[in-house]
Amino acid sequence: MAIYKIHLLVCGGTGCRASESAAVVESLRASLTAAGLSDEAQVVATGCFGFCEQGPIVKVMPDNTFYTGVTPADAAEIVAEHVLKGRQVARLLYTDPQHKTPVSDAKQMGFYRKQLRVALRNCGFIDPENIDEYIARDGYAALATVLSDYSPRAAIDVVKRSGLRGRGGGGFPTGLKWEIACGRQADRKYVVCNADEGDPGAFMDRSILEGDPHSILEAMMICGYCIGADRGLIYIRAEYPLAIHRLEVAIGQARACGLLGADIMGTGFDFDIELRYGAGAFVCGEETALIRSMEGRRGEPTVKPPYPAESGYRGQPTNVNNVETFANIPVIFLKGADWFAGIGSERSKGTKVFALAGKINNVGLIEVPMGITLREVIFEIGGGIKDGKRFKAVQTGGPSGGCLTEKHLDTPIDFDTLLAAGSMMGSGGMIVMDEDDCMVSIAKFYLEFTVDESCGKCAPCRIGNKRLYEVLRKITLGHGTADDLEYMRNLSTVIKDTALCGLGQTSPNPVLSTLDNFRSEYEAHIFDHKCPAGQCKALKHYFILPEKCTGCTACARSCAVNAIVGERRQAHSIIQNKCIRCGACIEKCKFEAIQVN
Amino acid sequence: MATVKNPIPTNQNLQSAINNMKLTIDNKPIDVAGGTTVYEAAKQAGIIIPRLCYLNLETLGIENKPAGCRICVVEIEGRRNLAPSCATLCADGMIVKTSSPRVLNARKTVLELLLSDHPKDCLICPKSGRCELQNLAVCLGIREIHAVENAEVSTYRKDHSPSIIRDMDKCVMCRRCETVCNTVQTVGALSAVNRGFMAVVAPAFEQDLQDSPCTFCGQCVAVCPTGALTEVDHTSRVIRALADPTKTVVVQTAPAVRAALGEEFGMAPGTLVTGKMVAALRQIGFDYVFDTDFAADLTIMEEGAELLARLRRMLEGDRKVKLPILTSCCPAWVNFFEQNYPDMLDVPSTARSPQQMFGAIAKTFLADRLGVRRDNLVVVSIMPCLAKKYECRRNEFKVDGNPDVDFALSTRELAHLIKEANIRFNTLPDEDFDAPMGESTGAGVIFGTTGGVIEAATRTACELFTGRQLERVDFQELRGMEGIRTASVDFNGTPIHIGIAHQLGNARKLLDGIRAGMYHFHAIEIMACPGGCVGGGGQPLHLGNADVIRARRQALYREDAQKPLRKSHENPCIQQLYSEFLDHPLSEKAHRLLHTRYFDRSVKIER
Amino acid sequence: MEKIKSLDDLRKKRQELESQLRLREKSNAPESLVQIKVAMATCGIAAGARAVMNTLIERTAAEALPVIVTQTGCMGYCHSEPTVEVHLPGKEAVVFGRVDARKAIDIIEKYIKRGELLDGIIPQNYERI
Amino acid sequence: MDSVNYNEREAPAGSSNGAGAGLKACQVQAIKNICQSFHNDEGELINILHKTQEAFGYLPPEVQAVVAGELRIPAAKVYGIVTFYTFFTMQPKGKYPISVCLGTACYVRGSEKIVEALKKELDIDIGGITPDGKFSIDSLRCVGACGLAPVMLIGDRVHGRVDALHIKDILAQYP
Repeated sequence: MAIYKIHLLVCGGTGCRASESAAVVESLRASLTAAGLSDEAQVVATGCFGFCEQGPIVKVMPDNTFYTGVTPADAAEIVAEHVLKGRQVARLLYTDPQHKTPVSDAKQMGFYRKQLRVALRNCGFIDPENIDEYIARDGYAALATVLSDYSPRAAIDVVKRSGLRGRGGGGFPTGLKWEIACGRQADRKYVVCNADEGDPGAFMDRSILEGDPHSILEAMMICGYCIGADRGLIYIRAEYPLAIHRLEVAIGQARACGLLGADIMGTGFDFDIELRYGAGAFVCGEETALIRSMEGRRGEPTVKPPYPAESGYRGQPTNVNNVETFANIPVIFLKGADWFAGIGSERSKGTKVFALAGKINNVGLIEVPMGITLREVIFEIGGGIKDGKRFKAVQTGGPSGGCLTEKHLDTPIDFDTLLAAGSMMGSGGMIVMDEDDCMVSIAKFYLEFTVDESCGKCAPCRIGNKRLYEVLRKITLGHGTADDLEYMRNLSTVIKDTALCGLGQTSPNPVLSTLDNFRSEYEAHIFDHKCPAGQCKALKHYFILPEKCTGCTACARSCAVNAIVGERRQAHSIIQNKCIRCGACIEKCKFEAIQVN
Repeated sequence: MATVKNPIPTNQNLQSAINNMKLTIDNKPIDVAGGTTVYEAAKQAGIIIPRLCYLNLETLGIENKPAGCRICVVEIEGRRNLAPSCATLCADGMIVKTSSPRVLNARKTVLELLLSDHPKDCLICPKSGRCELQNLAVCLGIREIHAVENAEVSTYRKDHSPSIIRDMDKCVMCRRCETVCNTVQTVGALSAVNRGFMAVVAPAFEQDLQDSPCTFCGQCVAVCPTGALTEVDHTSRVIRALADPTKTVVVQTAPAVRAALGEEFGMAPGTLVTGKMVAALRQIGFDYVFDTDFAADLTIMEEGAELLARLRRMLEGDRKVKLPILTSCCPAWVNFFEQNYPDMLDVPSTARSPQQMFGAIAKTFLADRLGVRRDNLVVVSIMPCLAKKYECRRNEFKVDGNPDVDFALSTRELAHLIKEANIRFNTLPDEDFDAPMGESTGAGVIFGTTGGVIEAATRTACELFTGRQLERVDFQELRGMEGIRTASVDFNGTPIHIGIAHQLGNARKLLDGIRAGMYHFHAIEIMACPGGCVGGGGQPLHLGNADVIRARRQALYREDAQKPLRKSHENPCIQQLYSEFLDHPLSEKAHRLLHTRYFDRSVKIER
Repeated sequence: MEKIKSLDDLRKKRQELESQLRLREKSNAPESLVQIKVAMATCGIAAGARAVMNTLIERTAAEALPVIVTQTGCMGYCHSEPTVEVHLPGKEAVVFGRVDARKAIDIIEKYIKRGELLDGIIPQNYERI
Repeated sequence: MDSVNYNEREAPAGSSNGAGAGLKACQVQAIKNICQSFHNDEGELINILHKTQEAFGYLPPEVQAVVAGELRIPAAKVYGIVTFYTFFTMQPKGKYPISVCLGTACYVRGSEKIVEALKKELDIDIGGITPDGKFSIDSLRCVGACGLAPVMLIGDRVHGRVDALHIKDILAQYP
């Protein structure tokens, strides 16, 4: 077996694949072969490095060189310079946005310095389509340990002691959940992995499945052993073709190795896993809706109790955990419950993966210890706000969460503190907003999402969210009234109090948190008919400064609705009720005579 | 853990589900059996919690509780959110508040939301006055709905079928119709479709009900809380016919109607109002008031003859004879087998239903006697059924486009007609049906209950088969409310196996059971509705109350017992009809007028 | 694919495969390892740096030493190529000049394993070209 | 009882009841094969619809009716599912289906402007298809390429960092 001196890790996640990383892999391999170096250097397509902003990423090991924005055409130079001569290709190195200096060692990048990769430990490190690499990294060793050294109860105890809480949003203690499912008597039980990640702007689960699918299979098997199940189902979004492919490959390899199927490793433990596809319904992330969807029905949630642990898939006890929760399980057994419990804050143990996006320099996937502050995440890992703008808010928890502001920047983030601040952990979306974002529009955006995704089963969510959305729309059009704020607050409270499932019960959070934190913005829309961020088109007013206008008529000619009038060589003016605020005139005016407010 | 306030039940409190438990509802201590919902517990404590979607279809053993309307929410101490009382089980030590300010505010806000997406045309809504949503709005004192400009109201195409009107603008997504159509009737015409704000219950591809597998049993209409599903109302057209001096208008009343009509006038379920009903119809202006029971006796003559013929061929060793014979009086059942069992169209009796036999005789024999031209004779039927509206429009039952039965009114429509005519129903004197088509036997009366048709047929067939007078007329073994009932009757040493099913779900089970070789029968009676016609889709709403249906059935058996004649073949008017007009059962004329054919109506999808 | 029939099978398989990833594992925490850098500029390659590097890698891998071998560009000691820089944890980096395969083994055996210095060290203040 | 010859009848095959009218025999057979590959299991309905849509491009009523017939479930139920999940469509898609991501990350980076530009350029609405059948526009929620926001998919190809001003040039790449 050849010992490679250099490993070229190329990100093969969806983000980088979208920017043609597959072609980069091919091109690197071709260049190596051409240079006669194919025995010395190995090209590995890995899972996501997290740094999606500047993909495709190529990381050169062992010297940790981090190349960003690599194109297939760059491959030859990387091989000729770096592989052959040991010289870094400076123009491809990541440049620190604050200091404007190239960073030669990935470990020195602000993006990675504060991160702690537990759930993502293998993402961007191993080839997810090669079970050997997983096994080489202690893969399936946790399963082996559990099967040989632990009783199901003892293994559940390890999970309980680790303090792991469900990463899907609610934060229910995982060990307790397993214990309840374990305690049920039934002919058949099921382990379900919830991979129906649907938050707009969140891709934690997808990255784990793409980068480290075996860890999920292993964790599901451990769970199956603990609760007495021999069947596992992964419910995955059909919009994730690459993750589906990687899972299929992983399941195939695990079966071929005898790590899935009957009598696993001669221990008498049987377990097998099937995939079930989602079909585009956010509500199916809710576990009762997910189970109905897996049964081939409309994904409408049902009242709990009964909980899935009592009566789940096909009426049998079912344990549902999300992808990231499962991804933590093998490490907990390898490194111990105490090690895991030593990370994080008092009541939120371990790490959390966030999808950092929005108006931030380093968009990407990050994993940080619980209890880190928003400031560290946004300004150190995220590299601050894009284009030097001012930070305004960060939205966590997706459509179920809320917007946090400057005053929350130094709050340590964990399940409980986020809830106390009027948001929630959710599955880990984190969208950063700057001064140009209108918070009323943001609330409207989330409500529009909820209205689209409501299943329609219960009245408060079906009709209530629609009405909330309509009031928000009314405000952004400048027709809001003082009553509307009062109405929205009551309606939001009632929806939270009465909706059937988690989707409805949390859907007003974006409204309530923006009402709490940005009330003045709402008031500006309602009373002053102004959008402070300048986003709400209906509240923009275009006008011409007569002292600057030369009467060139360029603007009037560009106006599609003839809203600009004026004689040649005389100051023009805009007829407000005709203006459709398209902005065409501003682009044509050479004298900066047209202003907006 | 601070964030987890709704604990997953542990084994301990699951254990307590079996035992009795004590809880407090609105400060009242109450003991309930394990497994009781908060809604039922409150009811036991005398507190009726307002509700909308929840419906306990006791008779059918099915509860509709999607917990979707959120009207019945209550506050339970220690829980983060309000809980739907219909779907929340009691737990020991639970402290419940059903009308705290928090609950009231939530309930009113949710109701206001429901109303904001509901048409406000109550004045002309067919459900006005008996609409559950309207009642709630009254009870909870909704006075205004927060105005949002351009607030969207969900609108759908109105669907007029011959029996049922679907006006889904008025749907509140209680899902009762969906439950009844799928779980109870297994018809599968309706499903929740779309999602979110546009979610609604509809047939596949939002096609018309008429093109769907709908059987028009009307059970969906019977459970709809609002005006979303209503019967096609023909009262105005009947009044117009009555007002037309050129028309002679005759009416026939189905047996089940007399056992339920009184309920619409405040009488106890099961009050027989035959005489008052006849008086009222006459007062409204019908020229002749006849009884469908007469036609029921005629049906027995034809169907009984068919059964006997098939039995005799079987006993003679004919292996091709179609057995079991299936009754064909129930039009929803006919629709059901035409839709679902197109391979078995030659199995059911070819005898028309009593309604249609009546119509055919009225427009021939009677019209002739009265000297009225066919198109000037208007035949109205009063039926406990909505499928009858469809049945009377079938082409097989028309001559030159003129239907044998012009209008089929439901029991509810008749009650309305009586009220419209300002008749004080409760104090009317009893009157008798007109002759000759008003004369009937007890056998005709029990057509209105499950098991009744087959009992009537057995009385006649047994006597004709054995040639001996029956020792007992009451066949208790054929009476009961089980979904599927089986019995054997001794025909002079030959055991005749009989199967009885009511509700189409049970009919499906029975037929599939036969196919699987589980059952072997000579004759099967099937009625689409719970309890038979007494629980029909056109009856006063029973809302799943088994006692109401039981009382109506008992009333019919009571009337049967009181009748001087109890076997169809003893009806002198029937005997006269054969001797003067039809010759004998299964004659060529009888075939033409009293029998029918069935068609493959399995759903076809055309582009 | 070969079946893993027992817990032992898995353990064995892991041991076999571990070396495949050792390079990546090591580069995750280079501070705690002996870091060897081979100058692989044109002059180095011309002077036989590639053979030196191969020897270093094969030898350390075979003995599973906590060593990480990387290549680097020209260190400026063109007169002494091939040059190899060795950085023991907690010590100053040392550069050896005119390294050949035999000397590479000496470096491993003497300097890395036992901490003994050997000939050919290029002083830090030595003139670079 | 041997005279009850009714029992000797075979149950009709689910789709013999006329469902599938308007489809070619081979198309009906293709749907049946898909259903059979999932053992005609009602619980696999969503997987079956995925495969069927993959084969047909969309799920018109006659296709749904055949699936319903094969699985022996009401067509209304199949329709209820098709209309619940946004992934399923009853409308044919264009030769080059365009999907614009309207996830949060793309939204805050201006994906709405892209939708507007596309609508204007192609003169169709979201969910629509151009008269020549070349392009159709849809929106979707997050393909997970948030680093490239705003993102638009044309077929399988991801276009990242899309600028509304360049829509015309991008569309021109598709013959």
